[in-house]
Amino acid sequence: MSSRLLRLAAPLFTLAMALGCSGGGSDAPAASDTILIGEYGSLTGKEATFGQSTDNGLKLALDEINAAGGLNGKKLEVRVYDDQGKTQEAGTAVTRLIQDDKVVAVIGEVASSLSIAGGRVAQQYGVPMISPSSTNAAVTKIGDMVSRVCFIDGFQGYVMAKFAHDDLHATKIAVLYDQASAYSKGLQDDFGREFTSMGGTVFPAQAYTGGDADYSAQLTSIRETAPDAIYVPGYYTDVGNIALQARKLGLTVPLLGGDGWDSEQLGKIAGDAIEGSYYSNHYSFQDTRPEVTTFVETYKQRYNAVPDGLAALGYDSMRVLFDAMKRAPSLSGKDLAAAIAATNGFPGVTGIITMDANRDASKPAVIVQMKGNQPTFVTTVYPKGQEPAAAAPVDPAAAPVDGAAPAAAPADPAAAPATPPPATPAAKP
Amino acid sequence: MARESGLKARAAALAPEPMTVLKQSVLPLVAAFVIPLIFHFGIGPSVGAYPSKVLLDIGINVVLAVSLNLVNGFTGQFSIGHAGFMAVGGYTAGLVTYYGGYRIWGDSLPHGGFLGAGEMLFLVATIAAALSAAAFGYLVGLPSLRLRGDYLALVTLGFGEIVRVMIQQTSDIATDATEIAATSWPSLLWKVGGALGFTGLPFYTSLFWVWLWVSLTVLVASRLKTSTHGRAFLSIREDEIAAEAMGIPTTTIKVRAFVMSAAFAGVAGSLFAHEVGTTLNPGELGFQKSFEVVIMVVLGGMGSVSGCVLAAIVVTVLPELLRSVDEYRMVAYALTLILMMILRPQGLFGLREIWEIWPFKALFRSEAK
Amino acid sequence: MTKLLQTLMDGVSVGSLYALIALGYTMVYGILKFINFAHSDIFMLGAWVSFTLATLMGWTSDAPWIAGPAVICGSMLICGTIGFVIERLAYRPLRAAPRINVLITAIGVSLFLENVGQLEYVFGTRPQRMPSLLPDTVLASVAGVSIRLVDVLVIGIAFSLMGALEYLVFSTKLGRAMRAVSHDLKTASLMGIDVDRVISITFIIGSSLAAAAGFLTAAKYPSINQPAHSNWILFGLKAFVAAVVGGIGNVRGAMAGGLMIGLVEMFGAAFFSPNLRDVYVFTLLIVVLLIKPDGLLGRATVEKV
Amino acid sequence: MTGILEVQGVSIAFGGLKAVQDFRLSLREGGLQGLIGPNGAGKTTVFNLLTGVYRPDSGTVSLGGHNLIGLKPHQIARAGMARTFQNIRLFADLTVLDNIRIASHARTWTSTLASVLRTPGAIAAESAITEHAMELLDVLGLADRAQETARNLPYGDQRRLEIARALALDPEVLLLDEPAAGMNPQEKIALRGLIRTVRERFSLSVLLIEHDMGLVMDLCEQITVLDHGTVIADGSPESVQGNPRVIEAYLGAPSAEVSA
Amino acid sequence: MSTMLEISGLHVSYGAIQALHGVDLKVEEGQIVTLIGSNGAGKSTTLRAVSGLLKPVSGTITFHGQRIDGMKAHDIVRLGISQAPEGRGVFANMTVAENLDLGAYVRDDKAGIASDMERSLDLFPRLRERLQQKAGTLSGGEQQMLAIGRALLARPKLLLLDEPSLGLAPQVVATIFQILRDINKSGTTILLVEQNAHMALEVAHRGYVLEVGRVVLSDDAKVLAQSDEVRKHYLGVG
Repeated sequence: MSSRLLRLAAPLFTLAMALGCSGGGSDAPAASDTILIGEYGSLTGKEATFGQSTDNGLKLALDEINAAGGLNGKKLEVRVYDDQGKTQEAGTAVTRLIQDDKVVAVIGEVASSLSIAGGRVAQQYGVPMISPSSTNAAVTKIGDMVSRVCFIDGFQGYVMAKFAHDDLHATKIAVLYDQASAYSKGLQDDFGREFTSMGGTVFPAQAYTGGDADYSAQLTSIRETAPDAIYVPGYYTDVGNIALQARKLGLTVPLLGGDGWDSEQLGKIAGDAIEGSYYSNHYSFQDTRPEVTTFVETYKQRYNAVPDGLAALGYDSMRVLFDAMKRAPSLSGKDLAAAIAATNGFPGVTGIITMDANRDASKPAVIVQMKGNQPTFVTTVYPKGQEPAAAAPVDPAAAPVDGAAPAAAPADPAAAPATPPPATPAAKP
Repeated sequence: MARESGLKARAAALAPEPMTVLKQSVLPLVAAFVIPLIFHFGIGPSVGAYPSKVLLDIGINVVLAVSLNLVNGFTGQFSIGHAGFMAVGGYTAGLVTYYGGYRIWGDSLPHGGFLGAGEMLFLVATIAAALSAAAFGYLVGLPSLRLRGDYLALVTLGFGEIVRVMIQQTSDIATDATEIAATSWPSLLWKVGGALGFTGLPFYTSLFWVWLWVSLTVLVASRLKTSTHGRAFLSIREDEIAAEAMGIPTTTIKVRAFVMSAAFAGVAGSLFAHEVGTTLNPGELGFQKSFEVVIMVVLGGMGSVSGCVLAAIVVTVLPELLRSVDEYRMVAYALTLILMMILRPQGLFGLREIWEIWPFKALFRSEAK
Repeated sequence: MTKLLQTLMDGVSVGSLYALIALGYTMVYGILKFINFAHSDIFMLGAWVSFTLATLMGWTSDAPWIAGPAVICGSMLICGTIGFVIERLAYRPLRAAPRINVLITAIGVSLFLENVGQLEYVFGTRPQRMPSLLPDTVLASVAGVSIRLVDVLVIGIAFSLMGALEYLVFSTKLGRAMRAVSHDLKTASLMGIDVDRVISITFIIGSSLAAAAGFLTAAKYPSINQPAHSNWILFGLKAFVAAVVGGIGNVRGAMAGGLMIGLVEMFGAAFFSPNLRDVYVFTLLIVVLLIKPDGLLGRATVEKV
Repeated sequence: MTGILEVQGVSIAFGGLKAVQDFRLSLREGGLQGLIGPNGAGKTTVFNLLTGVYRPDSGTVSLGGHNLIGLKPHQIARAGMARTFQNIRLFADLTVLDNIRIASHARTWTSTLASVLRTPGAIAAESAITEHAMELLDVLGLADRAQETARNLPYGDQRRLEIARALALDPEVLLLDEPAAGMNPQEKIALRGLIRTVRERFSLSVLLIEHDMGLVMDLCEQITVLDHGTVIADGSPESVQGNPRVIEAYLGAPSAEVSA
Repeated sequence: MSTMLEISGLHVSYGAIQALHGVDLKVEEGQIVTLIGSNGAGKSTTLRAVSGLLKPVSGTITFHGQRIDGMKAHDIVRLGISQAPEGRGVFANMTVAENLDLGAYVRDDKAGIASDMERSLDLFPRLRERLQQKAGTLSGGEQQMLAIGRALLARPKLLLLDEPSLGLAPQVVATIFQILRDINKSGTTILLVEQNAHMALEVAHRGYVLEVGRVVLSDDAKVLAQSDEVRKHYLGVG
């Protein structure tokens, strides 16, 4: 018996050695003329669409960086592993990237639980990780190696609460969130807290599970409360059906959402049903800042699609990383992480990125409104206490909108691009 | 009323030699502790972190597969809710190490080194995980007294889904030491993170602990299989009616199989929860995870302990090896599965063990009786 | 009152979709005695094939009236063929193998369909909008509940298909053959029934019903999830629960079970908590099985000693 | 006189069909009794009633004076009644040895924990079980097949293995359901000797269902004849053989209607 | 008179267990041939092999000179061999009428089916009264009648019957055997498996005695009926 166990253990040992060796071989070329960066994401599985958008944006940035000569003549290379949306796979992928491929930094994930799984590995091995789009506060609390180029749920909840209160003059808001998504739950909590503190009423939240097709029970309950607006902090994959069913049930008030709405598909899917609804986002593709226009242009050329927020964040995370690599005294984990944390005023597509003490990107958010199936820029909301002296004027056509008549604003896509003012603050402190 | 069978008297005359006891009983137990030490201090450091991580994943999957084999392979019942027990165990253990850690040390970081105070807490947590999962195993095992085959499967699947949805309903974890100290245990039970998962659990899962539990699970399963109790399990799988007629209390044994299987799934849950690079979250412990374990058992051969071990290794390593083909790897995996079922329906080993099969028989000859 | 009526209507319309899918499960189980996990994926394919057909034909907006019938028929035809091929290639070689093997094969087929469907040049990973091929006008308004044509059509088509199946199974020669095969394969073959052919036909019918359910689901909920979304499987599993609750192998039981699951889910969500939908369904399953292990309309089977 | 197995007024109906009606039987301690009757007469149903697979609608069954009604099959087995099955029910994927050792489980006393820990007691118990099993295999002439998978045994060996397995329960009463079915004449002769030996050696009482009349008439001291679920004759082989009702039940009445 | 069915050297196994060890038998057109023997002798196995439910390991089965071993069961029915299986095998959840219809599954001639249906119902008037009843609710004898009636609806050239007397009361058995004789007279060849040797040999033209998968005796039925060996075999007398 005992020797059986031992004999079974022997092949395992061999296997482990084999894995070790196969990994060991692959980093040899990277050491010489290229710098290897790791990426992990959900390229398959139910959240594949998010992982793929991020990957597209990241690859675009990578090619631009390499076309411009790379880092001191060394080309950058990204090695990407799929995690299927599973934390165990994410942990393994990051371990492999760091320990086997010897990447200098890791970029990933969208879903917060996956960023936490990977982030804790990165922290353990002292390799910096940038999450492009995980907005849950817990992500960067892992430690000094982990940062992100997006704002956090708390801020986004505040942004939409403020917009609903100040601009929409809403007083009673219903909430419908995805209970299977930490992101959605987080936004729901933060929005509720902020909006209540502003004196508004938030009805008890209704929940769904991501992927559900039928929302009629929740929407029927919501209809009974006659809210001024409905906050739906979920992913666009679900929001389409929610909007369509809400309208069928006679709920005409605007829907409000977060960056999870941002996709070209939302307008295609929800059409008229989403017309006039608002969501907060990292950027607007109609922004006239040069960073944005070039990005949108090249992205369209390459992928034949309008980049969504995740693509923009993927793009920005790569560029923030590269920026830090240029500034860092060395590419050691410690130096690079410090350089990333010191990012200040970086002109990203998704706004001017400055890392705060928690290594969360502190930057304004935009509010966009769905008009003619396109997200149309409405206003910029700054973090508390960072409002520029002269806040950008609010587009008179889009706001204020009364909850009772949401679709009153004419939806003329041709007129839309001209209206948005630059999101860039005139002067940066 | 039955007459004296004479087995007892016979046994009295057959008291084993001390050497036999040493060889059959003590040495394997010693090996069960030595092997994890070898993994921890020998193999782990020499192969590096990534293979070590894969070895951790393999170990956890081995515990899952071998334990499910107790129900699906040995007893011939059909459970596809193993992830549910894993979740129950993982969350129980997490509660102990996380909030326990806060109560004891004021934080949730790992404390003490190898076999230090923290790891002892982890041991307690893992045992608690086994017990709570076993309790659920008993609850789910009860319907098996009335249900057969696919109905039982569906009930276990339903159980797993119910567990998953209930965990989603829980609220955020508490992260503040003073708040935690002030909160009663019953209300802490509900603060396990909901959909985000139970984040921030200390990383106690090491090669030592994983392979210790692998050794123990394999030891228990293989000793069971070669003992009168395990044969009672097998008899139910073979022919329930004949088993009853031979005096096997089939209902009791089925429940026992469920309880034992769930307990080890709970252990696997605890190991999973405290592993570097995982987050214990409900989304991941749904029916897909259960299917994955069932696949390991069927691939390895229903009832074959070593087959399950091998299948768990293959199923864990294969996707890693296929990483280069990314989006096609699951397609390839699915095709492999279908072809395997058609071409080798009994799994790798059927009911037999690796050392009972021809090319390996010679290798293990010294063990043959 | 409004809420009650609204919930009732939602329950019936979701329930009729469950019932359509449950029929495929129950027919296959009745004959081959295994849970065809891949059936959920045929349901998924039904929706995606419908979407693809409509897009290929350019029926994205202002589709002619023929578009709806054409797409549903096309989708049923294609998915029926896929069902046929799956049975032929993956299940038939395992006719004599233990059922667990067939079950694992079914899981394999399910994984295969999902992951192939997810490939960029097949269906991709983004959700898509199903063009509205069924007219969506408000027919009437009863106590604040608007009755929409699309819902009426969904329920109507589902029930007509179930009616057609009921007729087929109980009033035609083929149906008699199907019932004979589900009673006993060998005796059926002694009647001169080509058992393999009947099984093929069963798969074709079951798969086309699932395809119809896929189309109707997409018509009712136009944002269709990407192929590998676990919700497809979950929806299918709940349909299987419906089949079991109704009494597996029983066509009428599947319909009754489907409606029951739909109503329980919707009433639970509307009047108790929407968070626990799946819990209601699986709790109902456990309760029904413990009280009546063969389902509500099922027959007890006694093992011969 | 009361026998080791006493059955009185046992009846059972399946969905209105009266399968067994008012069945009675008294098996003397150490006796060898036959239960015969044409196919479908309800003989196997009687075995299922005695072993607790079915619960009778009415009647009493007692073994050594203890009531068996309401006990589960495994309890009845432990109480001392072992059986074989008409359509062989071996643990087909297990070895011959394991088939027998499983039946000894009912007589073992070690706990699961002791088994897993492999305590000296558990090791001794396992040795005892194995030794006992090997002895039985020896008696049944299967010792050299101990490590073979039961499924791969020839038919006659499978039948004998079933008997060996039943003996491993250390029963007081052994119920044999058509042990000679499918055996060739030589095997049948051997079986005849075997049943006698086994009865002596393990001091058993045997109740035997068998179609081979030669075997039954030769072996049994007492025969009960069942037709359509009721006892139509009961007595010594000679009296049963001469009973016209039995001949009719068996060979069918050479009636006038048919020859017409 | 020509040979309708010829079996030679038939070996059949269930897994490791060999059930038939080289069975040879012939059925002449127009006859009733009976196959008798004790339980487990291989009678039913022989019928199942003829019907195509079992695939022989070796040996041949020819029907009107055509090899049918290895053919699919449903194709064999189309050739004109139908079987009333052991245990009747009625479809319990279907009505008597539906069961009978299934018997005619291979046929398309509506008129022919209707007249054969009448014929079956004339043979078994009890079935006529119960046409709309579920077959599972019939008594054993009625189920046997249904099984035979159903097999007849295929208008077989060769009818295979597996223990039609099983578990039936003597009067019912007598009725059924009388009907078998009628069926045979109207031109259907019958291969009858029976345990009720007396009865079987009384109606049959020829008989085969099977023992442990082998034919041990075969002769004219009348000769066998008088044979001491058969008597000994069945009652253990003499």
